[in-house]
Amino acid sequence: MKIHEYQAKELFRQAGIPVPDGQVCYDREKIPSLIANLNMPVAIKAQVLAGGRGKGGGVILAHTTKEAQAAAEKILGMQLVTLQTGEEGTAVKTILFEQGIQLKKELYLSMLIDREQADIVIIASRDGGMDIETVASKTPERIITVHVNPLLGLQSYQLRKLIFGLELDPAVTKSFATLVKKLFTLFLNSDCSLVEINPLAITVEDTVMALDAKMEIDSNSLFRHPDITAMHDSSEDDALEAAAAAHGLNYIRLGGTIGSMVNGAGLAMATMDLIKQAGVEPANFLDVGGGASAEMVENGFRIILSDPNVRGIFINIFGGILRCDILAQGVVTAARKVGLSLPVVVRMEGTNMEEGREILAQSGLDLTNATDLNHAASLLTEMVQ
Amino acid sequence: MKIHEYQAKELFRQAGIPVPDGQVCYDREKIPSLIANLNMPVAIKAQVLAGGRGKGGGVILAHTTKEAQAAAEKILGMQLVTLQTGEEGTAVKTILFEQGIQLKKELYLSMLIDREQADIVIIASRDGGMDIETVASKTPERIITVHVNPLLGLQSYQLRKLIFGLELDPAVTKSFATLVKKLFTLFLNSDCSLVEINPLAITVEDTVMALDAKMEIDSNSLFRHPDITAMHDSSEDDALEAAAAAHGLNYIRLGGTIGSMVNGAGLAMATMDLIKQAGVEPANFLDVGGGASAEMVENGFRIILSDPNVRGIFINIFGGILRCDILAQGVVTAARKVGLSLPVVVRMEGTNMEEGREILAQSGLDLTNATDLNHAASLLTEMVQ
Amino acid sequence: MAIFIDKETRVLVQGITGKEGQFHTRQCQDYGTRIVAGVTPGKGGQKMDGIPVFNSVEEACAKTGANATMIFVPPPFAAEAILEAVDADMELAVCITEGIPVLDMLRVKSAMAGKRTRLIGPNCPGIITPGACKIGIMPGSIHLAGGPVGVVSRSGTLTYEVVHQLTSQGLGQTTCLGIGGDPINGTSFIDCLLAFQDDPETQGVVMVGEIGGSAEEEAAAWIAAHMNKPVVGFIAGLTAPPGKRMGHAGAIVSGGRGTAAAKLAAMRENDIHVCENLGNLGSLCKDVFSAVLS
Amino acid sequence: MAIFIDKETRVLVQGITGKEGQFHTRQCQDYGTRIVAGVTPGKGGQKMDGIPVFNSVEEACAKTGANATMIFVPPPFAAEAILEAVDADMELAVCITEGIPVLDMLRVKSAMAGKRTRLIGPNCPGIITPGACKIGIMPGSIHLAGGPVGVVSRSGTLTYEVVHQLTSQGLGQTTCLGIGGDPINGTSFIDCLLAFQDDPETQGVVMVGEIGGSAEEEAAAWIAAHMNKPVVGFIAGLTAPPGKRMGHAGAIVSGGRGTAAAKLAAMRENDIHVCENLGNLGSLCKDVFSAVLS
Repeated sequence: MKIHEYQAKELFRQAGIPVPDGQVCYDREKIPSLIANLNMPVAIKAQVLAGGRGKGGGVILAHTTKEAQAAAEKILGMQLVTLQTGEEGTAVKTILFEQGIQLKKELYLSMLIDREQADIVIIASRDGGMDIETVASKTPERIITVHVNPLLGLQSYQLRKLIFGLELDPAVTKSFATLVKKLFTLFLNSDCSLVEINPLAITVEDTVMALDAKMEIDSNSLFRHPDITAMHDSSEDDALEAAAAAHGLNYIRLGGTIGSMVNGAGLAMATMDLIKQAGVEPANFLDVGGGASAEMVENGFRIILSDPNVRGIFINIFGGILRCDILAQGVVTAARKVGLSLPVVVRMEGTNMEEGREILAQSGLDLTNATDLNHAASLLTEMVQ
Repeated sequence: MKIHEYQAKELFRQAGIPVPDGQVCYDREKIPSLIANLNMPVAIKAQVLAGGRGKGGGVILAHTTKEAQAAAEKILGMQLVTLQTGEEGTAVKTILFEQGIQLKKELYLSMLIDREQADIVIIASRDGGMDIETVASKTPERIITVHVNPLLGLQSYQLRKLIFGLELDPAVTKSFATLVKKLFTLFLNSDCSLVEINPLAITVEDTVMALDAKMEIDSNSLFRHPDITAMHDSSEDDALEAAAAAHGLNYIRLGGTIGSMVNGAGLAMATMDLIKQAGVEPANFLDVGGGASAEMVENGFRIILSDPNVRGIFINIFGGILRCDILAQGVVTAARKVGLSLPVVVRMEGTNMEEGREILAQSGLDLTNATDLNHAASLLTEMVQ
Repeated sequence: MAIFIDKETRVLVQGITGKEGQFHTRQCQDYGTRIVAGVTPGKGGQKMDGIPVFNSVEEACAKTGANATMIFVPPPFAAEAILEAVDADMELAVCITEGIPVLDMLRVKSAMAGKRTRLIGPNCPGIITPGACKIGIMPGSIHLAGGPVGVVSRSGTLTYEVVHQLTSQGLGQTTCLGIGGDPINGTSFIDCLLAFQDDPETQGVVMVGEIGGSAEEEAAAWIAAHMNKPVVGFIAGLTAPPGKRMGHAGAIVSGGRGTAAAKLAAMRENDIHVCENLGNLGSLCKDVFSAVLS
Repeated sequence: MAIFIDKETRVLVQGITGKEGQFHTRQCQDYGTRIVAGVTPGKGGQKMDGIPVFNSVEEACAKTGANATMIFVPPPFAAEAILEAVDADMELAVCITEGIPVLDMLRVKSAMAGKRTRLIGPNCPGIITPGACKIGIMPGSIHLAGGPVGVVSRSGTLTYEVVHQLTSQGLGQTTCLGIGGDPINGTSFIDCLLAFQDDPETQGVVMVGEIGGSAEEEAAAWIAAHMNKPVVGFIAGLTAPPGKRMGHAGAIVSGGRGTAAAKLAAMRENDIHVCENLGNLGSLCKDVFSAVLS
């Protein structure tokens, strides 16, 4: 789960990590009174979860009150388009006014889970403010990585590797080391999957300060972080994905014309691939989970049908312990209940498959049985012709 | 390093571990005013580092103010003899008045380093107030042990093992689990080598409370615990051992007649054994360390000579990197400086051994060279005949 | 032979009295698995379908000789359940639980270094040696005992699909296991491939991967260097968009890494028989494995 | 042959610029040890007697190919120095430092599980393969190269005494090492015995123990079960009083456990040739080992 920069900075503040003074604003009316209390220069920053907001015009540095007013009015409420938002962009509902800082230098610092080494990796670079992927590919020798064992925690020799690697001025090392230690503690305590500070400023006073803050929290850990869970801003979520999540369904919209409903994430991905190989575009990923009850199937239908692009549906269920007759009955009931009018290809496998097929055939609905995956693929190809 | 019960209980209090209300008293004059503020019954407990004080009469439970006054006057200042003090006993300079507690049951709980498994072991028993060694040998099934990995820390299933094993009433489990967790944290944070609560009371309110508290701190860790270092009470230390320690020498008094001065702990122990095998009793263990400078030798002489039982001295130095001529010169100088009058057998090995022997022979002092250990042993046998 | 489990495996179920635990314990027992004990703290002394329930894994092992555990403990407590199994020196722990926090698994993984316990999962369907022992939630009936094919996968139902096609082609399985869909898991592809390589009954292996991480790439390199049995490979998620987590916590393409295309390329470069179309997997296996079988 | 170190061992010194580090680095170099690098944080780029000094072990290893380290870092930082060596995947770490807090060593020991680094010590004299490589503070000159005796001990100067007597008898040594006097250490007696058992050049072993713990008892049992080379055993501390720490942090008899008598009994029961009197150790070895040598 991503949180906004201003929220991450609030967590930074609580953890004792220096950030610039800032004020959040949701309301155009309040812009003048807020600005009246700020010293110039000030940065006005769109609070959106999508990355790349700087290039999209979502961050403006203002040197005068007038400039600040204009910038804030421009950004708050704008439809911000970045590389990650798609063409329609995302509405800016919150902005952050942040005190300008006099700095000597900008660094890059991040921490994330390394799944291959099963530890936490700290990445740092002298090239603050730049895209780290670019730095990594062009000047890999300027990237310093440190792998931290989660049980042992951060060790002094690891801090020294960062400090020597960044060629920090001795006057800054203590302030830097303190920040890294606090950030690492925050990473652990908040169950982060990513924390990124880019840029991390070295100020003219030889202290360090987080000018930006990006935080992603492991969704599996949210049960123990009610405070962070409450920070979730669903306004940038896809409406259908949010509705599916509310029903405990894993749904991702893909933009094609053939909806699919599958039990199990791996089989759901393979089903998307199969639809594509049949010459049509998958409309979605939808994993109804291991159980696939009649209620799940009904909710799945509703979600798929809410996507206006969908022209047909492929149900691919490997029943496993679930009996096919029960599943078929669920599909028929749900189809009637939602008033299904689109063609549906059903491929199911497992116990009582014959009885299940019989139920579908008898239903009078436009439900076609596929005998296997290849048969299903040819039915899908026909469906859209 | 051992600390007193009242000191351990102060650390318990700071760690949030329940202990009875208590008052420390060093001064007989203040006994009446202290007692005036206490509710009866009250326990009066001698604060000595030696174990076994209960059987030695160092703990009295008083039910009236009068009894308390009498008990306090009896204990404060007494020469307490226990199994661990030797016949002369130890002077009680501090007593603890402690509020009596209404209890349902007494448990035993301790934590210590397990050197074989390289972890921390928690030991618990339903038989509170009894000697744990006795319980372990007579009813081993009543001892519960849990091994805790120092990196992972205490896990819930380990707490459950203690709780189920002690057959605790469900009303007490939460209070007990909290105490164990806090005690474990204290163990780690204070670098304990042992923490023992015997008895651990279950009160009539179904809470737990540490009625006694024994703590030993790893001496190697004291550099990071100035507060605990300051708790050290040297009054029960052997005067010679304390003087040696002040000079960085490892000295332990053994009571025999032949003093020894050796470099290295293992060789020093083997030298004690050798003296015993030569038919005489070792007066001490003395390790002057790897360096064995003239100053160390001089201090060693002074310590050994302060023991009135000593009739002769055996210097056994395996020079290693130290040159024997340098060592011999140091011995001669030190012997003259301290006015040595006892016979000394010197066995030294290493570089420039011949020159060293020559220096000793020329010195005019009663210094006999031993050519090897067997020769040294026969010289020691002769020395006391 | 098979790998990791056989007829002699004595299975304990952690969380046996929960809804899922009860259901799947019965399914496994019906399949023939020797379920010898259950653990639910506080329910020690009770029985579940005649299976004795204990308060702790240590006690259950001591009294029943269990050497493997199947874990159905909810996410907040699952990591500790694994640690309890490790502490009790179990040979095998199969953790079905989905949704364990990543940091919990990092700690578990680190704590398991140097211990003898093998962890399969978490977030996995489990492991089955057809006809001998099933520790997991897969439907037993789709399997065909006796080998010669080993199956290893990051997925659940996709594995069933693969097994079903193998069985339909008359290709039996030695052992089938899902290593789990989480970013941090216990047993890796390579661990399984190594075991299959050493198992005389296994003549070929199907390896089913998906987007996210680089486990498939590492496995492919290992296969080229060490494996002399044919491997058929399949990767799910060619059409998955970047930056989106596809159901499994570990199934995500991020920063251009973990794509299906890269995994397929690694497989092809390392002489793995890549299955392009899931519908044909069974017949491809028939072709590939019949060469070594004849 | 010998064990753990040989002529090819490339040694790094952690804490090379300290007083002790400098002195013993020179001694080792004089003996013929290949000292290839030093580490002192903040002194990277300097040289000590022509030996390049680095800021980190990782860098030193990368640039010099060091595969063993000798640690002379003060107690408050020594545990971390070991962890740094482990993290850099060194083959061998020899920690001379005395006075490391026990909890630090517990953490180090736990963190080393499953890693390839072998730790010798802490609080030890080090290890020497006479004539080939010396990593430690023992006087090189007392040793006699070429075997056939291996020496393992918990002590420092007591080991020198033993080696001196062996050399006086014309008995050379394959490798001699002190495993350290602390309660928690890296390499155990059994680890060394196993290595000596597997070393064709070693024909017999001298094992020197002392009071405290039960490492000697465990080693004695292991010897009876696994060792087919003669072992001469010696235990220091028969006259040590209970409850007193005899110099070494680990040398203490407590609760009736760890006595010299118990250790000697365990040795006798397990066919170890016990040396009763240190003065006769050399001649006893001559008798015992000449049987296998002839």
